Amino acid sequence: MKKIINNPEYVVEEMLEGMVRAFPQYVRKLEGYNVIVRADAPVKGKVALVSGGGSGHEPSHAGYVGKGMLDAGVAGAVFTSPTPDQIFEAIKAVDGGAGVLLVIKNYTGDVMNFEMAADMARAEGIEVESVIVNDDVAVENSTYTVGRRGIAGTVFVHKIAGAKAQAGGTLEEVKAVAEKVIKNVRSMGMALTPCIVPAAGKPTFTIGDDEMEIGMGIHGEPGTMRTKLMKADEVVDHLMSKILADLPLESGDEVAVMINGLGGTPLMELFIMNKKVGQILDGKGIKVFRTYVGEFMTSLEMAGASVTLLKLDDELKSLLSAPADTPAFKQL
Amino acid sequence: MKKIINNPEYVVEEMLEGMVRAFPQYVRKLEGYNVIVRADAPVKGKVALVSGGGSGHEPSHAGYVGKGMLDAGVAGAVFTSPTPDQIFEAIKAVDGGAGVLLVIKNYTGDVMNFEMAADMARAEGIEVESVIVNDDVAVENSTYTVGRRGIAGTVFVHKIAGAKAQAGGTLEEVKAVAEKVIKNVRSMGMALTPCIVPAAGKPTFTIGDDEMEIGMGIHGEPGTMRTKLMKADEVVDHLMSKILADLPLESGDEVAVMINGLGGTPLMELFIMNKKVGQILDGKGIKVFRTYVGEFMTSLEMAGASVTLLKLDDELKSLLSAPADTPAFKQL
Amino acid sequence: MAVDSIKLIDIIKAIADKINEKREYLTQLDSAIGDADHGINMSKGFKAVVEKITNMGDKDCGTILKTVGMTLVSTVGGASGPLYGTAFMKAGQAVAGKVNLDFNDLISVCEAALEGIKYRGKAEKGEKTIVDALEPAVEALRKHRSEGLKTALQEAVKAAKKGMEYTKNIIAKKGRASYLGERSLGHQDPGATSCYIMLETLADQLLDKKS
Amino acid sequence: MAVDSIKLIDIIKAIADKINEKREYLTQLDSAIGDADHGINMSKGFKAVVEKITNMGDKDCGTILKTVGMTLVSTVGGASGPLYGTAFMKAGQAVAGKVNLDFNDLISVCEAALEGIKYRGKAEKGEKTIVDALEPAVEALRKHRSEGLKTALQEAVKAAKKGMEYTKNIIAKKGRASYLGERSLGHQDPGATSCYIMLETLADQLLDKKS
Ligand SMILES: Nc1ncnc2c1ncn2[C@@H]1O[C@H](COP(=O)(O)OP(=O)(O)O)[C@@H](O)[C@H]1O
Ligand SMILES: Nc1ncnc2c1ncn2[C@@H]1O[C@H](COP(=O)(O)OP(=O)(O)O)[C@@H](O)[C@H]1O
Ligand SMILES: [Mg+2]
Ligand SMILES: [Mg+2]
Ligand SMILES: [Mg+2]
Ligand SMILES: [Mg+2]
Repeated sequence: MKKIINNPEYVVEEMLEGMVRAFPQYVRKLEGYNVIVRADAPVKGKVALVSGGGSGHEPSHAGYVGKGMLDAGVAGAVFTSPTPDQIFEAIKAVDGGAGVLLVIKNYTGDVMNFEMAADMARAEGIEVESVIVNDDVAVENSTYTVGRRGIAGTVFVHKIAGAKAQAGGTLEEVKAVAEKVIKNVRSMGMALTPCIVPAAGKPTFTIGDDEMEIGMGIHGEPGTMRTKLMKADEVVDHLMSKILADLPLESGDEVAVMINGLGGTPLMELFIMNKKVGQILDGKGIKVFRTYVGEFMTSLEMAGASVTLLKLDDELKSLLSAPADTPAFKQL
Repeated sequence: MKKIINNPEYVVEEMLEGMVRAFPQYVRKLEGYNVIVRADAPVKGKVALVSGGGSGHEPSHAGYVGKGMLDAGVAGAVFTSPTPDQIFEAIKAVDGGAGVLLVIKNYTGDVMNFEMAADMARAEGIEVESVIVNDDVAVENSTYTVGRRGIAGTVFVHKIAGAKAQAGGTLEEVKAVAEKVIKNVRSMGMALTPCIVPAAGKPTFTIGDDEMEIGMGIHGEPGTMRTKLMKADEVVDHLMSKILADLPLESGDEVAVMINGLGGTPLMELFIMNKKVGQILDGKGIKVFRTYVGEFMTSLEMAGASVTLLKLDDELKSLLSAPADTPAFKQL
Repeated sequence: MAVDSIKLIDIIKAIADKINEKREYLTQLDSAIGDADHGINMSKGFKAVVEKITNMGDKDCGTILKTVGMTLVSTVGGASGPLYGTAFMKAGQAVAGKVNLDFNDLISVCEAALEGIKYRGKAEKGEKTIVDALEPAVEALRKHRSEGLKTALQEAVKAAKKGMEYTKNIIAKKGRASYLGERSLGHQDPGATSCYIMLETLADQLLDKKS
Repeated sequence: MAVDSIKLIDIIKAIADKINEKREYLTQLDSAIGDADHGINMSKGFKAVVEKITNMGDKDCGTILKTVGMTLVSTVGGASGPLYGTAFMKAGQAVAGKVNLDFNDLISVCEAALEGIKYRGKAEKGEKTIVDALEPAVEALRKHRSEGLKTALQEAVKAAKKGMEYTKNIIAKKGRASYLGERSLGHQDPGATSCYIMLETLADQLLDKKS
């Protein structure tokens, strides 16, 4: 295992210390908890946003704590949902009296832990609502299962609901716009290599030198299909066809695009993917309102990427364009 | 070779198209040249900054084109300096009448190609100055050789000289502050894995599963020493001792810190490195004014990182803190 | 039968030992259809539980069970933390204040645990989860209640085992394994397995030592 | 001797062929002490050169050489592009307007090329660069000028070869190899090698065909 770490047991703690040292103007850590909150938390009268999940997805989620996005990011062990007590502390620390919205990625563990924390907070009289992000079209949707996973599209929920909260929206309004984003966002990913959970010390799966995995999650779970290496254009064609089959878009519609690197893929390749995404959208008369290219929701050092499309209306456009100032997401 | 690309011959062109598609509000491409300029170039009356070099270091340099940083980024073939005609076109496109500063990384090829372009521009009556960045302390400095390489510290030159130009500084003033940054900035890097130049199709060097390379450049050149894998803290100790031996810092001094990922290293590990950097500086009474953690000057998908320290005075602090708005570097 | 607080603590310690013994096995089951951490998660949780309850011999059984639940919830994370955590917390509520548990209390404890898991996880039988082991066990306890502790417990363990084995033949509809769809067929569910292990240990503790 | 534009183009094409033939060899030399691209760079550049000059038979020799230089500069990049590019541009200036080159012109061309390389690269002899092959060659041309074309050229090629081989014994002080310090010892410089190859081809073209 080739990693720049000290002790695999303490990677999360050391990472959070390094993060707080890097960005004291943005964030602080709750003593005794793996919770990062806005340096100025709680913000009086503002709806607070709390998100989180297993670690290993950096800059998600603590990197998005700051003005116009999250109020707290809760960091579980690598690829493991944080426990309710951690989430509960986060809720208490950021509640500014206007209520708290939990942004949860749709994994059984995450959902249960966040819901328990919500119950604990409600028992103390804090108003708490939650939304569940499930943008990954690689997983068949069905009312009989737990449904799709939440992946990179979550960052659009943070951005847009965060902007609404920053603008003074009520808890109900912030939740409503978060749900609008969830309804309109779709993602799908692929990977060239696995990643290594530090505590495990070995790759999450094995894959041939000439193979790739399509429909990857962000926890090293196997994808939905394994194929021979494809060219960038073919990969994007495949991901986009799955996304477009699920997200009804017509000529004249506007979207936001996110090309998200999973950790080990250089920016060069993400831009090459974006070229093809743009060409496909051009061909369908769909307008690109804004594009984000970079690492937003990673899977440790996994080589691979996901494509996310968010269908926009005027409200989403204006909230997406609002300023944000966090360690990992800045917009002027 | 596992890469999300189409044709290794056209990676630079496709990347630039993907970039311009992503950020039309920031940048445009000069037709027929691998040159990215500010969307609003030339900015009348402002000193223009031009940088560039081989591709494969993304987001350097085109990612820093925008308000408060560069006016143009010139992209050579992967790891190969761009040719003078490309640089010359960049100079012509961004000259707003107040002169142009070239920010060159200290490689023989880069220096010669940029100087030839400067000569061509001067012959057309454009005022051109240049500075040469040489922050890599891994390479012994000597007046008898070409001296040190330029690596991640270059981004501080872009930021600070860019802020000076944005604030209306004259060519002489912008050049002077760029040289002040160069005098006060030091970096050193290490790598866990090599990278693969797309056109070559094979790794730039081979390295054992239990080895790391210290003093790496950013072109897959071998480093100054190869060792067994070390813990993050030991690695940082080593890099910092080399940097601090060369950059005279005293208790009470202030620095900016950059922890730069080389492409394949996850943010988690960069934060773990920053923890140790902060501890070392604390121990010496050196104050951290600002920290940047992320991928700023990469080497394709190489796993590894560099540490950069910039000694600050009041002028550098205020210029470093100035807003910037570019695809890859935003500051509010 | 009468289980006092000291005995209850011993039983929980025995469960912790067994879970730790089966750490690799449970993780291996999870690697086939999940994320290869169920054994790690459970043994981490029960290690913390043992530390917490060792000196609680002076507390009532309800408090001890509640402490087990809260400790699991706050140390395990993932899916099994809230599920087993809720199960133990509900179990504790069911026998709140009691310093001795009789056979009927035992049945209440198991019923409450099942209720907790179903409340938290919203799973029904047949979805390849903990419920597939626990619900048949509770049903057996109820059905054989009149035949006494020994028979009832033995039938419960048998039923849990059958349920656990049946999970090989069904597609996961809940939890991480559900992302695999058909590919989850043929693999035994790790959560149903850990549940069976706990019930088996409980029966061993109560029957061997004939308390 | 008299080299007209057609002949000059033939010579340059012969150089291009030779460089392309030695592509792997030059790259391999560069991989030991540089970044493994010298052969790739040079053959890419000369391929473009051949395309540019093939139909320039009606232009004067100065213009042709200048075109070679400008083409190298604008296609090669890296260090060798500006170096060889400047060399050919300076060479073109030295014989501007001439439609025929005599022996003295040839010497001027080589002198100008050396001057161009030294101006651009600021290297002196002994720093493990192109200069180590080219400067001895120019010195030999001057020294043996009175002995006529054949002798002078043969001596120049010999001197270039000696200089190229000498680069194995010295530490690089210029270019990418200088980062290696002592580790550059024992390796022959790729630039000095490509320079020797060009001079040797020039001599072959002029002497074999006795023009
Ligand atoms: N909704 C649910 N109801 C009951 N049990 C569940 C549910 N979801 C998951 N499980 C159980 O949890 C087990 C996995 O636990 P574990 O591996 O510790 O958590 P995670 O899936 O978060 O990694 C599964 O084998 C399954 O038995
Ligand atoms: N300053 C210099 N003067 C003369 N020749 C030089 C100088 N710097 C480098 N060279 C030559 O350039 C050669 C390397 O060329 P090449 O590999 O094409 O460029 P790069 O080093 O940019 O990859 C070296 O072998 C050396 O002979
Ligand atoms: Mg898990
Ligand atoms: Mg090169
Ligand atoms: Mg699991
Ligand atoms: Mg080279």
